[in-house]
Amino acid sequence: MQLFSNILIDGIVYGMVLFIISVGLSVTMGLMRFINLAHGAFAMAGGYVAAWLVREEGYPFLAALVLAVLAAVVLAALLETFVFRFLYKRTELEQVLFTIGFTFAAIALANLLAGPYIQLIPLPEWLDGSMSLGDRTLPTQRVFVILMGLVVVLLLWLIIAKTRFGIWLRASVDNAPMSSSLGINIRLVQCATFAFGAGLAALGGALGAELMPLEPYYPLKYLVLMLVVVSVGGLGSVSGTLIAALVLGVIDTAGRYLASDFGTFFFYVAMILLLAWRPEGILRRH
Amino acid sequence: MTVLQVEHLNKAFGGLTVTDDVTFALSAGERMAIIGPNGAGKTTLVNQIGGVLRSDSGRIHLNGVNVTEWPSHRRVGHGLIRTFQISRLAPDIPALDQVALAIHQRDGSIGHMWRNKNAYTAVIEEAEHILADLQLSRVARHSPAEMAYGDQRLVEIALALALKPKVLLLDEPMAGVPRSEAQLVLDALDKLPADLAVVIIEHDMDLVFRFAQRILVLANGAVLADGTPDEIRRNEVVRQVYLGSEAQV
Amino acid sequence: DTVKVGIIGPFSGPFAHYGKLFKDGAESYLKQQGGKFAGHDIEIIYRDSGGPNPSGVKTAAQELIVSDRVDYLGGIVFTPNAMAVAPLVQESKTPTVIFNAATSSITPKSDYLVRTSYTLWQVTVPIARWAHEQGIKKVVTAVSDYAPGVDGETAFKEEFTRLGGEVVESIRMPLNTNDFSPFAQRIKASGAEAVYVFLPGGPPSLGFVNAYNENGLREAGIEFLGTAEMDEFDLQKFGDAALGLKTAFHYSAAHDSDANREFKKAMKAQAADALENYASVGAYDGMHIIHKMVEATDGKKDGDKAIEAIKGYEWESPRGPAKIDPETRHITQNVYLREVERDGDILVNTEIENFGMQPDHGLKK
Amino acid sequence: MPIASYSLGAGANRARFAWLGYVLALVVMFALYWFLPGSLLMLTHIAIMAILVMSLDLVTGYAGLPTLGHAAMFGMGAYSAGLFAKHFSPDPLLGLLVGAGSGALIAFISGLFLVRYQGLAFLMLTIAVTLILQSLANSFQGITGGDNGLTGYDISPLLGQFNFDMFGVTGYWYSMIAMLVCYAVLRRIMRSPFGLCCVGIRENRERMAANGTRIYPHLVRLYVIAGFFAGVAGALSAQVTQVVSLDSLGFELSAEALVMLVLGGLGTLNGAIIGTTLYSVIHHYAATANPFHWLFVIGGLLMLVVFLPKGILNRFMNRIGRNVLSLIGRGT
Amino acid sequence: MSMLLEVKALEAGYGPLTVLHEVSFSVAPGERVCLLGRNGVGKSTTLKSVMNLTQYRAGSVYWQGHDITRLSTVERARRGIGYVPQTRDVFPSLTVEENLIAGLRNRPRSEVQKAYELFPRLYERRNNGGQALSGGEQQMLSVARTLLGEPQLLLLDEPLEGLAPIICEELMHAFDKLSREQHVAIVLVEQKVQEALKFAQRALVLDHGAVVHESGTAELINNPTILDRYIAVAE
Ligand SMILES: Nc1ncnc2c1ncn2[C@@H]1O[C@H](COP(=O)(O)OP(=O)(O)OP(=O)(O)O)[C@@H](O)[C@H]1O
Ligand SMILES: Nc1ncnc2c1ncn2[C@@H]1O[C@H](COP(=O)(O)OP(=O)(O)OP(=O)(O)O)[C@@H](O)[C@H]1O
Ligand SMILES: CC(C)C[C@H](N)C(=O)O
Ligand SMILES: [Mg+2]
Ligand SMILES: [Mg+2]
Repeated sequence: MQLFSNILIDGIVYGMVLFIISVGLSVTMGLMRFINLAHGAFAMAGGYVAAWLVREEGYPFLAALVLAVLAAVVLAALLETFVFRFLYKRTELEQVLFTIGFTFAAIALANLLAGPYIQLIPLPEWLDGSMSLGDRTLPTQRVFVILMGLVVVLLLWLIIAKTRFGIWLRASVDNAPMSSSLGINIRLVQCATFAFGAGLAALGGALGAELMPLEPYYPLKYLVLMLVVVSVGGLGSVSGTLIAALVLGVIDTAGRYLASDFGTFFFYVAMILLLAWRPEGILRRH
Repeated sequence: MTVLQVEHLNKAFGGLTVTDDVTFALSAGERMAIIGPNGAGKTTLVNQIGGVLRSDSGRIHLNGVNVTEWPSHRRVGHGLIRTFQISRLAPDIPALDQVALAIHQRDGSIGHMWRNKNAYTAVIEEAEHILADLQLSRVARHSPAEMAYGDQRLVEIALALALKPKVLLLDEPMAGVPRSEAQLVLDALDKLPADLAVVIIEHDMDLVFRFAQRILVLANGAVLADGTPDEIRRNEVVRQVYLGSEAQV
Repeated sequence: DTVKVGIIGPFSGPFAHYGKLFKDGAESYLKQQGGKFAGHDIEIIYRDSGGPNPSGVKTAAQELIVSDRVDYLGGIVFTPNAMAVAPLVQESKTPTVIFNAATSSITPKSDYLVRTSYTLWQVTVPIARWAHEQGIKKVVTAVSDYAPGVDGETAFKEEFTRLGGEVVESIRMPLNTNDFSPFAQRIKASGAEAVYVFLPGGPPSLGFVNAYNENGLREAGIEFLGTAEMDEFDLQKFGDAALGLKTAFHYSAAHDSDANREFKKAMKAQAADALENYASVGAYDGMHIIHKMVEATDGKKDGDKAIEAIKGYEWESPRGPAKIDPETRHITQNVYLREVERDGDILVNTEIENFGMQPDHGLKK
Repeated sequence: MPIASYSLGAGANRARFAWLGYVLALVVMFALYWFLPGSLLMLTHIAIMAILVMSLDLVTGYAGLPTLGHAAMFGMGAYSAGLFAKHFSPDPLLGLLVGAGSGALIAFISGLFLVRYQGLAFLMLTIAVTLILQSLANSFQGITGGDNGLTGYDISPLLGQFNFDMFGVTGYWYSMIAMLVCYAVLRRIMRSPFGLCCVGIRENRERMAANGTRIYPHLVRLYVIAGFFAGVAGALSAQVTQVVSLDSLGFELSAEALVMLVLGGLGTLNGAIIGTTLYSVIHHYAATANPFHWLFVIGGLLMLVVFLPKGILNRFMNRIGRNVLSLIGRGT
Repeated sequence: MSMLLEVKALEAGYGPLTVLHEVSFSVAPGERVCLLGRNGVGKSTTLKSVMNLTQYRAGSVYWQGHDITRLSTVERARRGIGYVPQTRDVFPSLTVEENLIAGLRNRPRSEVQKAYELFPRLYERRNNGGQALSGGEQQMLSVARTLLGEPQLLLLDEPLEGLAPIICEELMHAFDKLSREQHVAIVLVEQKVQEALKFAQRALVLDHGAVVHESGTAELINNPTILDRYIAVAE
């Protein structure tokens, strides 16, 4: 019983971290149908900025978090306007090629600017401790991540399903020329969405840094993990991404409790089964 | 001789009944049209007969064989060919190659791995012939992405013909084809073997009345009327739900 | 006449920090010697290996030997990479100094391989003995699931059970684990008094130590028995979480000796952010070995003579006294028990016990 | 990028001069051999990668199934060839066949499952397959050597004559000839009706299904062929370097192959070879010139290639294609 | 009278291909013009060019006397040009209602009722996904969606295609009303030549990407040579 509750607790906590670093990718890849393998680079940028602000400039944690997200949003908006938007019409594989190249450059840049070291984000006191859950403890930081995850879910759901912006966004993705012909400013919609996705990436990079430490190779190291979550969740499906992250988090954790010798075997078998069952995403019937 | 027999076919999407107990039979060589209001379930019926959609209940016989459970490729193999209301061509493969592919499929050489495809001169000649008949020679080496929509519609028909059907289901083949060219399609259909049964879905009543020996009218998924063009033209209900004042044509 | 030394290491990719450590270690030694060994100019040619990538590394080594005509090879972080160059080294008689790769089975692969790092057996056997001496009866091993980890696990189990202790559980943790809480919980539940760990540096070590603290293993009094985890490259990142953790290792930047102080001085002169740890000291000593070989051959390319010259060679390394074992060509050296302590602003590995000169127990079996 | 030009009729004439192209290719190989004796291993590596990338091209370029798990077949080929040499026979040609066979076998087994899927699902499943194989190879250390790699096997002289020497001369000719043969065979296969069928499936599955073509068996067949050639590449690599390690089953290798393929252009075998060469050569010289920051160069290259005006790259590629490879026959 | 739209010597096409050669025409406010011609002569291309969905080589486009040659598609739509493409281009991942909302731009959602009034069928299917509509339903949706943008000029590319005759009548009726009551100008491309000629006041005939004939519709009906040569009306 103790084991079971441990698996569940650790699994959900881990799953929430997975969610928060992946959901931005689901937005760009799913809603914009842009294969953005540079997602990790934006996450890294956000994390680095947060680390730098807290550590070197002495900003309070929350302020640094907000500023890091804003920095990523601005950076992404600029890059989208001058670079990325020209890729929307390209084939998926060209997008892959470009964003991988971009990621390489980002890695090299991080290495050049900050060295090959891990960047830590010192936690404020109110996040540093542990919370007691009966006979085991849980780091406060992860409780915070869970809360932030829930906020993100709610926010995204409102925007995508309920607002007109959501409709414009999906329309632009379905058929950009037609959307323009109806007077939808697809440039604005695309730029805003891309920047928003990058902002989410930055948030994930900064919040997830406890489990996925920031270092130059970050953008490639966790790419497959993010892709797994996003694909099992279904592209563009926020609730799907959440459920996929939680399910995979619990399964991975169970594997570590029960059969760690098999390494990532169970994680990938689980992913295969889930994808084979619902290739379009965990919430989508075919 | 009956080539296609459809019995008590049903289909619903969620709560919406789209095919409602449809029964009809088609004889060899018959030329039939299916008409009916938009959303009556014509395309759905074609999808069911072609095997793209599973029916909720009912039976389909092809040349006396029960094919209800067959996957669509098997039905195609037995001569049941359909076209699509909205073009489904490979956008970047030249028309000639697409027709050649259909012929390769028909004669079983599609899986050949060792001979150069250009060495199949008979196939290529046949493909060129089919395209020429539809006056498509000028775009034979173009890919659909760079063709006018009307030409794409004709290529679609060329593909169906290349498969040498026994039963041919054409879902609005003339949509997007100008009148002048529509005649080409009709001519091409005229040249088909006499024992080929053709079903055409079409909203252009001129073409329907020019082509069909028999008309099936669908409304709300059910058969509203089934008869000769003259009978249909005179049918008051059909006139009300579908034809409108055009019935004077 | 210049003597050319080819250094193969990961200068890009996820392990790029090793490359920098190699470079700083090697060049600081060279600078210290005024750029010359025994009067011969030395030219270092670097080649990027990326991660474990034997075929790429073999290509790189072949080009260094055939087209760059290097006299010596050095570097190499990963065991499979070392395995891949062994036949080439053998055939071309190129003396090659392994700065890092730590599997026992490497040096027997060619007569021209020398190693200035350590092996997992070498540092694990002493700590197993020490645990036994402390009266610890039950230990759980938790190692990263790859070759050095498995080596460490085997070494610990063999020695500890030989002495009559019990290894109650052996956990192998996948290399790409991000969340170590489950392992910490399992260790806690196993009822062991201590945990022997092996983790590669960087994220895994940080993650494991965090989990060790957050899940209350420290409070439960479960002793941490490590090897390379507290390496200076990551040490400051741990913060107070690392205080009191014990590791058995061959080098601590806090080692109190003149040789080490000189090493540190050379490193500071080399680069402001140069860092002394096992990899940079491996490179530094590796260059010292090459220096010896250049001296013995007077700058000529003579692999056999060079290797003969360093068999049994003894010197004072920054880590303490060191000797090249004439049979295995592996370094025999002191292994120390260290504990993490705070020294002013920074954390250091204070040597609290010297286990004395240790051979590679993996090969001496 | 405009894919496969299937202009009919034009090929017939050119086919007659195909042998000329192969002769030219041999001449180029001799020239490289004479003028770049220090780079033989790199060239060998390029030849092996080119085979892998051509094989990848079948799946991703021709059939339009993007995969990041192609290393599964490469690694299988490599491990089988290595184990075969270690435990059964050191003969290289036999080993090559064994490697190819096991590449095909694993492709068949996994392909039966994989090719039911498309797009992102397919991509992710291929990653999963290769990572599972990798984690199995890691678990069975006793057989595979785990991450110390599989070593300690010898390869007997090729045809009983040519020893695999340190300078890589035998390895060079062995791999180059293998690449040429693979190219010729693949080119032939992909210009057949079957090849056209695969392209049809890529372009519009519904269309092919409406023709009555069954997608699944064709894709399985294609996947097995690709597996066979990826296995050849793996076996060559195992024999030439005489070590097999876990990275031969890795995601990075798959990704690198994909990058090379996209660089050269999908759906043409020439593109696969050109992309491999371009990437490898630039990578090599960038990494040699600056082992610390070459990633900038590669990253920049990848970005630049996408943004180069289509015309320039195509013209450049076509020129290379025509001059060097195209006499063999244009873009299959 | 000032013109609503003026196209002057426009050359346009796709990629390297030039389809339109010096096409010039103009449309007055509230005017009804039809564009006729055989398959592939460039009718659709002409409409797309007015929307700036093709590449221009030369020439210019004026809207209410202002040069809009360089204005983007969005800007043109916002100034009052509405376009119903031949391929309908319903957004497949949006529901019927969302498709309509997309056409509203910033006006209140309640205005979608206008579309439902025009096509009650759409109301019945309002929660259907765009991809799950019958061909005719898609056509209705496409037309209704564009009308919700309240354009001053409506470009219709074969709007009757695939519609039941009775719906065709209703739709032509609606267009008629729109142009009479709201003074919306309409450019109609239609294969059903009779319908088109009945509806429009003026006809343009295209061949090989150039305007080869322009006249009042009544005049064209009486010109069998032109009809025969460029439009090939079978009857
Ligand atoms: N997958 C689906 N899910 C839900 N409803 C569907 C689906 N496919 C079709 N429908 C609905 O079923 C009805 C019948 O559609 P169908 O395409 O068969 O009509 P049709 O007679 O071909 O009409 P048209 O003449 O306009 O092409 C339509 O109202 C359509 O919206
Ligand atoms: N996207 C495109 N890319 C390249 N060429 C195109 C494209 N669309 C159309 N064309 C070419 O432009 C010419 C004109 O096409 P357009 O669609 O304007 O004809 P149309 O008069 O509308 O014909 P239809 O009556 O068949 O709709 C055709 O020759 C066609 O091949
Ligand atoms: C502990 C590490 C320095 C060991 C090294 N990664 C090897 O493969 O040997
Ligand atoms: Mg229909
Ligand atoms: Mg048109």
